[in-house]
Amino acid sequence: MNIPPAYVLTLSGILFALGVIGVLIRRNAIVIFMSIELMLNSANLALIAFARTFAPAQEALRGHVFVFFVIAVAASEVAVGLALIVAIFRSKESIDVDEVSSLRG
Amino acid sequence: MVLLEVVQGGGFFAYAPLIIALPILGLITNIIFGRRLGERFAGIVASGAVALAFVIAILQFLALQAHPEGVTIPIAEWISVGSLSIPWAIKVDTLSTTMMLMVTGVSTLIHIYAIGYMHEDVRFQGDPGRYARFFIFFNLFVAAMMVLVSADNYLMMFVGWEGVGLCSYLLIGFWYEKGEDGIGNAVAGKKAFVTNRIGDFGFLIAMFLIFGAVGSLQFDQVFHWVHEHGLANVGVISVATLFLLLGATGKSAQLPLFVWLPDAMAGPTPVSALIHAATMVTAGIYMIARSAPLFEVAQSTANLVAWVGAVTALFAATIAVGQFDIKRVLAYSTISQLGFMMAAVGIGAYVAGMFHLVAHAFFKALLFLSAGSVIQGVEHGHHHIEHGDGEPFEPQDMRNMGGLRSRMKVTYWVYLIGALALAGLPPLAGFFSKDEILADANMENMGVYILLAAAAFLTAFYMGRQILMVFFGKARSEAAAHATENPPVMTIPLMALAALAIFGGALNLPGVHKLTDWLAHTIEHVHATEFNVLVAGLSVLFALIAIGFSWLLYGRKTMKEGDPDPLRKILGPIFVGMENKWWVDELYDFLIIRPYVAISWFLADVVDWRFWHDWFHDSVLGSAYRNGSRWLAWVFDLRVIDGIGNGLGNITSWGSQRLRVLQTGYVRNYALAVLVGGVLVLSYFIFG
Amino acid sequence: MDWQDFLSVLPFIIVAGWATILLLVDLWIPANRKGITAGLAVLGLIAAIAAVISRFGIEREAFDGMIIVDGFSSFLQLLFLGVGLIAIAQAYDYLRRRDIERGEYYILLLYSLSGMLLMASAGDLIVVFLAVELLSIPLYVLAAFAIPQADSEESALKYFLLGAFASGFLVYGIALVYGSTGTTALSGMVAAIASAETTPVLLFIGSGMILVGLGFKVAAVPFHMWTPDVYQGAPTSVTSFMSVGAKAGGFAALLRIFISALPGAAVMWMPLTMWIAALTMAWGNIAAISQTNIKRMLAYSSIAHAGYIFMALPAAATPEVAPEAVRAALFYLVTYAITNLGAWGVVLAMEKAEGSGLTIEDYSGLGKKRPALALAMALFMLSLTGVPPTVGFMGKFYLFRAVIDANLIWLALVGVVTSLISAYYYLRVIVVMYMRDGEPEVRSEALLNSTIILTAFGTFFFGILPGLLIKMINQVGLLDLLR
Amino acid sequence: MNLSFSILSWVTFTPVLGVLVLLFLPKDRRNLLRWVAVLTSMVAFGLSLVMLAQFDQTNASLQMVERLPWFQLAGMQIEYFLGVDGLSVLLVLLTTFLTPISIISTWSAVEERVKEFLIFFLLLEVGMVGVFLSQDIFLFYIFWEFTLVPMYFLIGIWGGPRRVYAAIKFFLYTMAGSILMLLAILWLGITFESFSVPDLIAQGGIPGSVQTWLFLAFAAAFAIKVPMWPLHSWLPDAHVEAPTAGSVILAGVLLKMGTYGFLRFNLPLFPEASIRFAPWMALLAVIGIIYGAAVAYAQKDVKMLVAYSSVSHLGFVVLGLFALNPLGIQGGILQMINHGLSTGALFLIVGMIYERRHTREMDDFGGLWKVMPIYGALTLIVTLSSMGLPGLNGFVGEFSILLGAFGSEAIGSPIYAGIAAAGVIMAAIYMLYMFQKLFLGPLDKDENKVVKDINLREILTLVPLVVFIFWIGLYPKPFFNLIGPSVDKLVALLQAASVAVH
Amino acid sequence: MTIDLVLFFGLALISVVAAIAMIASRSAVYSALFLVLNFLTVATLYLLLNAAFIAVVQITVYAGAIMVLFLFVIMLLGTERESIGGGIRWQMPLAIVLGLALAGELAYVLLRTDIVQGPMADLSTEFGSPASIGRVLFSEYLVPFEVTSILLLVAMIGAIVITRKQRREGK
Repeated sequence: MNIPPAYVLTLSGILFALGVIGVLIRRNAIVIFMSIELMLNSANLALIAFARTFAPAQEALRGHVFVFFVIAVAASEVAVGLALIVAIFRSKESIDVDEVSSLRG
Repeated sequence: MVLLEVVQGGGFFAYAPLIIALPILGLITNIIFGRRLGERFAGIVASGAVALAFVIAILQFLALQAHPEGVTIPIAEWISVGSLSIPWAIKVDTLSTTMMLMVTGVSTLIHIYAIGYMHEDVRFQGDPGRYARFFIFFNLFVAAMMVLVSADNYLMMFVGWEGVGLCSYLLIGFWYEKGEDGIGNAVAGKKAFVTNRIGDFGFLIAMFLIFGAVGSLQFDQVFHWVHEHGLANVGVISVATLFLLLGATGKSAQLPLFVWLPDAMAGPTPVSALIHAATMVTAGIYMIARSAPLFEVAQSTANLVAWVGAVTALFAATIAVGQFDIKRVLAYSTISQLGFMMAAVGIGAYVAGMFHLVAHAFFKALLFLSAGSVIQGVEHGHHHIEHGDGEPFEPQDMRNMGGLRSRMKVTYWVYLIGALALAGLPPLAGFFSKDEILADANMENMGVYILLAAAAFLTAFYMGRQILMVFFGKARSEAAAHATENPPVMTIPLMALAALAIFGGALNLPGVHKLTDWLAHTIEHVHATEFNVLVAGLSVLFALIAIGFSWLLYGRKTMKEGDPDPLRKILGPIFVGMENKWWVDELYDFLIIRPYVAISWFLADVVDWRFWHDWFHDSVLGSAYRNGSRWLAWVFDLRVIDGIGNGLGNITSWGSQRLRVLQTGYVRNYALAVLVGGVLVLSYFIFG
Repeated sequence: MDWQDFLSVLPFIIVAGWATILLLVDLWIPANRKGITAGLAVLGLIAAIAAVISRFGIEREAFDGMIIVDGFSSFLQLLFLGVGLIAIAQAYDYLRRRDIERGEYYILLLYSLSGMLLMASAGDLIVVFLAVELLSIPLYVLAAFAIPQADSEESALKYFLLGAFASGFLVYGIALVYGSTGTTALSGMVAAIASAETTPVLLFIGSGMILVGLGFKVAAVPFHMWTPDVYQGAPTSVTSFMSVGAKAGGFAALLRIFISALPGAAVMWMPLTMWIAALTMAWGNIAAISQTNIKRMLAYSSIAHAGYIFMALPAAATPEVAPEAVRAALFYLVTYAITNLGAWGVVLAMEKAEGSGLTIEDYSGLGKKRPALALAMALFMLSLTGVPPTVGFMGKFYLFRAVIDANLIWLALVGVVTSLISAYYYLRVIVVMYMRDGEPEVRSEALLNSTIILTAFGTFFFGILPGLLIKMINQVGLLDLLR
Repeated sequence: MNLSFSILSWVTFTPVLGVLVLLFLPKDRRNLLRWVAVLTSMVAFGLSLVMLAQFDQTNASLQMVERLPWFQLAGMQIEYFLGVDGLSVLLVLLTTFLTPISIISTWSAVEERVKEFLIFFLLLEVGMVGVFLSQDIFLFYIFWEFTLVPMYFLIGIWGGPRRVYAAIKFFLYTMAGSILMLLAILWLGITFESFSVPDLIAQGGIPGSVQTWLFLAFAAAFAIKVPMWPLHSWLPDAHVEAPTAGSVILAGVLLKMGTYGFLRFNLPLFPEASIRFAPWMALLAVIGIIYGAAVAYAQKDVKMLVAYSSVSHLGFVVLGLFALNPLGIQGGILQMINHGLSTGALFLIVGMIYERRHTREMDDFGGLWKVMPIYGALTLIVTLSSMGLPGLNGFVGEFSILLGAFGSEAIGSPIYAGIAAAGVIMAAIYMLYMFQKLFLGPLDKDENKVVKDINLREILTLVPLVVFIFWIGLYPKPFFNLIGPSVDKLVALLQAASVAVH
Repeated sequence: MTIDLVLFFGLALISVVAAIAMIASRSAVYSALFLVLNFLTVATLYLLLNAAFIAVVQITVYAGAIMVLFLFVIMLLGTERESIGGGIRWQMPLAIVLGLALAGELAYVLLRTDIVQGPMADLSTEFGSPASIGRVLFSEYLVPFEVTSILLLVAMIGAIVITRKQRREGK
């Protein structure tokens, strides 16, 4: 593919912002979490795009490797996060984050 | 022969410090043993200490015969800071020795008198335990007075100056639980002290000015400087002397600061006699006489001094005419006589002033002590009849007296001598001293002379009135009818003082001028005043006419119990004014009720000292001060200043509450905050 | 890659490896004797400390620049390991009391510590990112350790969601920095920036987003809002550990990245960090005033202290001041760690089994009941306020010195004014302890007490003789990248 | 170790030894605790007398110097640097003198938590002596701030009903000032790479505009501590709520730390700024004098009255210091001592009556002299001393100050001194008012009729103060001799700067 | 060139729409599915950007494993519908405005960056292949790689700790 990487980057920026918006406007903890995944994903896209511009220099592979690590981190976050959500659901019977707001002030 | 050698060699000078030390020793002895060893002991120790001081004074006198130029006896260095160097040192010269002799002499007599008087007084007042304390204060006073007169510099003089003020305060409030509302005496004492402090403020400023100009406060150095540079520095000297005058008006109860003295009569009678008639109040005169070189240069101030004295003399005399309290009459008389002295030193007649000062000490002390004798006689009478216990009785009110001539013979005679001396009848002391002032005034300043002559006329009148009301006619109360004469311990000092009042004029008899020559060793430019037959004759004539008037009003037809004062009919509203001390108290009330008016009036008239002074104390120190400080304390300080401090605290905790509201507990809000931060950070990087 | 490289990460290997071993060992330890696990964990930490000390003074890069070993990292690692020791001691009794004692607690704590250790010697943004996650994920779990208690759940969920959210920013920031400089290695970035082969705007907003991500970790305003809720809800022993460890970890990364890798962009981030520092100090201190729960109060206090440490960043933007600014920050981190751990220790002692005893009012009468404990708490409060002769004062002094040296007098002014404000709420604790009557129930447990004594002693000792600590900080040749 | 070598350290830290002993004593043996504390403070006093004996009063510079490197911070050497000179020697003595007296005064007043009270008190002494002896600004600051802590506890635990408010206010106000000073100290340290006061003075050369800021920053701390109008509002609260001994030390010593600070730091370090600010400082001082006196008069509570009188009195001290001539400064230093003695005594006096009647409202008293003659007489002397009666200590100081201020070139106008002198009148008004309200008038309240006169212990606390009241009043030469050379040195420095300014 | 552009815009459109749909969908299941769609399009983009290995990982791990886990949990917990916004009134508008601002800023910067402007050089297919990635992963990136393994272990332990507690509580 041969397009200006700026386009790809812009796409990643938009996706990132959408992820952020998702975190902010959803009350379902799982959806919020998915929005965070979207943010990470958009970062990955940016990394790949950058890596593409630096290619074929060896440094370009850093982008790829990093994406790999980000995915791994995302996976571990998901493991912990979903466990947490499940645990909370068990006691609260809800995964609405707005209902988890007794600590405040 | 040995004695003569010692005198010639000035060896007695070395004893001068004792004149201060002895009274202090006396008071320390009394502090430690006074209460335990009883009244007799306390009285004798105190009197003995003062008597010994008198002996020392005589020794100084003798020593000065051989060395009339005097000496300065250093005791110790006192304050020595930077360019300021002030020693404790005693200056023995003719002027200070005159005062030492007078003060210790009169004090000795009054101390002895007080042994008897206070014995009775502490029983009348119901607290015998306070006997020793009286003598402690009395000794302290003598010591302070000695410091004042023997000082060789202004600052040490100031020590005595405030020291006597303190004693005055303590002794006025000696019966601190008595008086109006139980606190009257204490308030009177405070009033005296505070008023005096206003004068002292003047003294302080004067010292600052003198030090600023001369670089020293030693009399010798200051006067030396005045000789050398005085004419070039008339401005500074004038201002300094003006402030000194303020000091003198405070201590010597002159306009505008005289108001404390009448109230000071709250003290026991020996106090009135010693402090508020004979000695302390003359300190202002002494100070001006001491500062003669300065006033010589500052003629305008000297002029002002003369006028202040003259006006005070007349003003106080008018009030004295309208008083019924036996001591109050004498108090206003004292103010008036001090005015004479002040006028004298103002016109440069220092010797005349000092002469009158000494003579006045004799007869006014005599009058006060006699008045005390009268009061105590009447009190005796009052106690004798017993039944009057419940009803209030004023033993000092002349309207309750009358006919005491027969019951208190000694007192009558000595009182008569004192009164005639005060009235200025020859050949008593008062005649010579007052006449010298009048003669000088006649020469120097006609206006002053006229005022003084009028005052002299009134003096003779109110003394005649007093004698007639107290001793003649019929007793106007049961107490007076049963009055008894006092024991010899009181009457003997009276007789001694009477003798002094009779022969005191010999000090500076016209033509002989002993005192003039004596003081000339210290005060420069003194001149022997020629005896002015016209002036003397006139004053005697006036005095006689005044006494005649008084006889017409009070003697010919004696007052009965409950009779109004005959003068009231004649003078009408003027008498009311005199009686009410020209409405000082009424003005005070007026100002309490309408403080706002008082404050604005104060602001409007602040420049006009002369109009203002009359109720200066009542407005500035009274209502305005009280209200003002209250406002500062409760409104300004607590609300405004504290408010700023607390206000910051409030703002912070208010902010804290607001921030708390932001902490909603919603996780999405927190994320939003992160986003806000993120957007701001990015905006900064992109657009910043 | 040689054996020296492995030595360079030896502390990390020891801690992480030991945690993994313990995971297996723990299976054989009966449920009521988890103290053994704690003890074993301590052994691991001690071994790691020995490892750090043994290579103290060595400066090198390992694994192609992924790992940097220098004074900075060694010093911080020592700090982390010390914090870990105290955290284990504090947890031991607390977990039993709250009936949540599990061997995994110590294991997770070790893992989190390993993340911190890694963070201290990270030489590449990739490592930074992984270290952040490695130190955070165990903390999420630890915060949830008291599940099904509602507070713990809520704390964990908030911490986790927001932490992940912030990670998103961090990753994106790293991506942009990578795009700008073409590398993620810190040394490479310096070179790239120096050779002007960068896209400044990308670099700036990239570093800005990294700032957001790490700012979240250290609880800087406005990324701090999770702190009070999470600190309050998490088990107190976790809070104690995370308030010190996570924050220090975040600062390790911040200092490393901004001061040693991005000094070229200092002009840009200097004003920004300055404002963040000022805002953080102000917000933390002001908001703390109205708190009634001591955990929340200390949470805001920790925000405020993040603000103080943050001042080192703008100060370090001035090149001559940078070394001292970093040292000051390190010193302050130690100060903060000692004092804060002590304060949390007292909170732990005061907390009752059911989790109450946490309002400030509950401290009424402590001065009478347990004078020594109250004295220690008073000392900690004074140290947090910055009153001599406590170590807190020395820390502030050192920091303000750097700030003034960088001519940021107004920032120093904000610092002192806010510490004045902080006096108000710290003093309130003292007031309550000494000047109100009450009958507080207090735990007295040997390990916990010893941590309190130790920290109190440290607070006082380093307040009187800070020279030892300063000497140590001066000795660690700082940040080889700076040279 | 040679005792004379480290005499200053001994003076400073002897109380710590007492604290250590106290720590190991049981807390219910109150009298034992008290004795230990009193003896410790007596020993400290004794050691300070040893210091006095070794003091060479002809020497203007620092003496008995102890100077050890403490630690180094970013190139700034911080030293443990103690030294004494004429500016501080009397204040050290005042501190060690007042401490045992204060402790004795608490014998029956403090019954609760005696052990802690005494510990805090001794720690306070350490701080105060340290403040007066430190010659390293950093060390000074440590001691300066440290004094806050024990005082805070003394007010907050053993104080009156609003003690907490007062304690916090005290802490915050003083800290507010001192943190600004901290910044200035840092600036000095960074710029000159030294914290040693003598070195900084010798180095000089701070540019004028910078001096202005530094002066203000230091002045903020000191002016609050003094306290100068309008920063005084913490003082009445602190005084009223503090326990008697606390008030004594607060008025007697702590406030002096402010004026001492001006003397030790502002004047020599920022001479040009001092000269520039002198008229303004004098103005504030004069306002303080008048204001304090006016406000004092309107008080109903004796302690409030005495507290406000401190505002007035310390106004005199500041006025004297900023006269910037030997007269004013020496007078100012002496007046610090005087105020310590007389106001300290006044607070003791108030404490004694409070212990008997548990009220300080002046309206509740009256005529006490009758039942308490010894107490009355001693009070009278102290009252008179406080209002500056010549022959007693207050006058000597006030006179020197006023005379110095009157002719001061730096202040520039005699008006200030003139107005300040009017404050002398006002002092008479409120002090006599107080005396009258307490001791004069009829003894008309039944509670007052059964009040007992002060006992031997109480007399013993007052008599030493009275002795000094007379001594300084009648023969202050020895005291001035101690101060003189150091002040002359300071003035010489200021004069050099004055040449530079003009 | 133009085909590339068309292809790109097509994919971009799909991914953006999928993202929007994900955050806008009321049902968590739909959200998850839209996210999978998004991941798939992004994976396609990876392929087009010469990141074959990553593309595969994206599909298997992300779109496959992780999203399945999500779906699994959603199913487990039940798919109750949720209204968007709610709770706090100003949250949603503010979030959208700020989110768009963020998007705008990112776009503004990324579109303007000159280094990555213009078309890219052609690459050998070797670049980004599993082999090349694997080589660096086990040499240069050994430490991060091992850390990742620890991370996953920790996550596992964490998940167990969090949920096992539940079981003990249940018994």
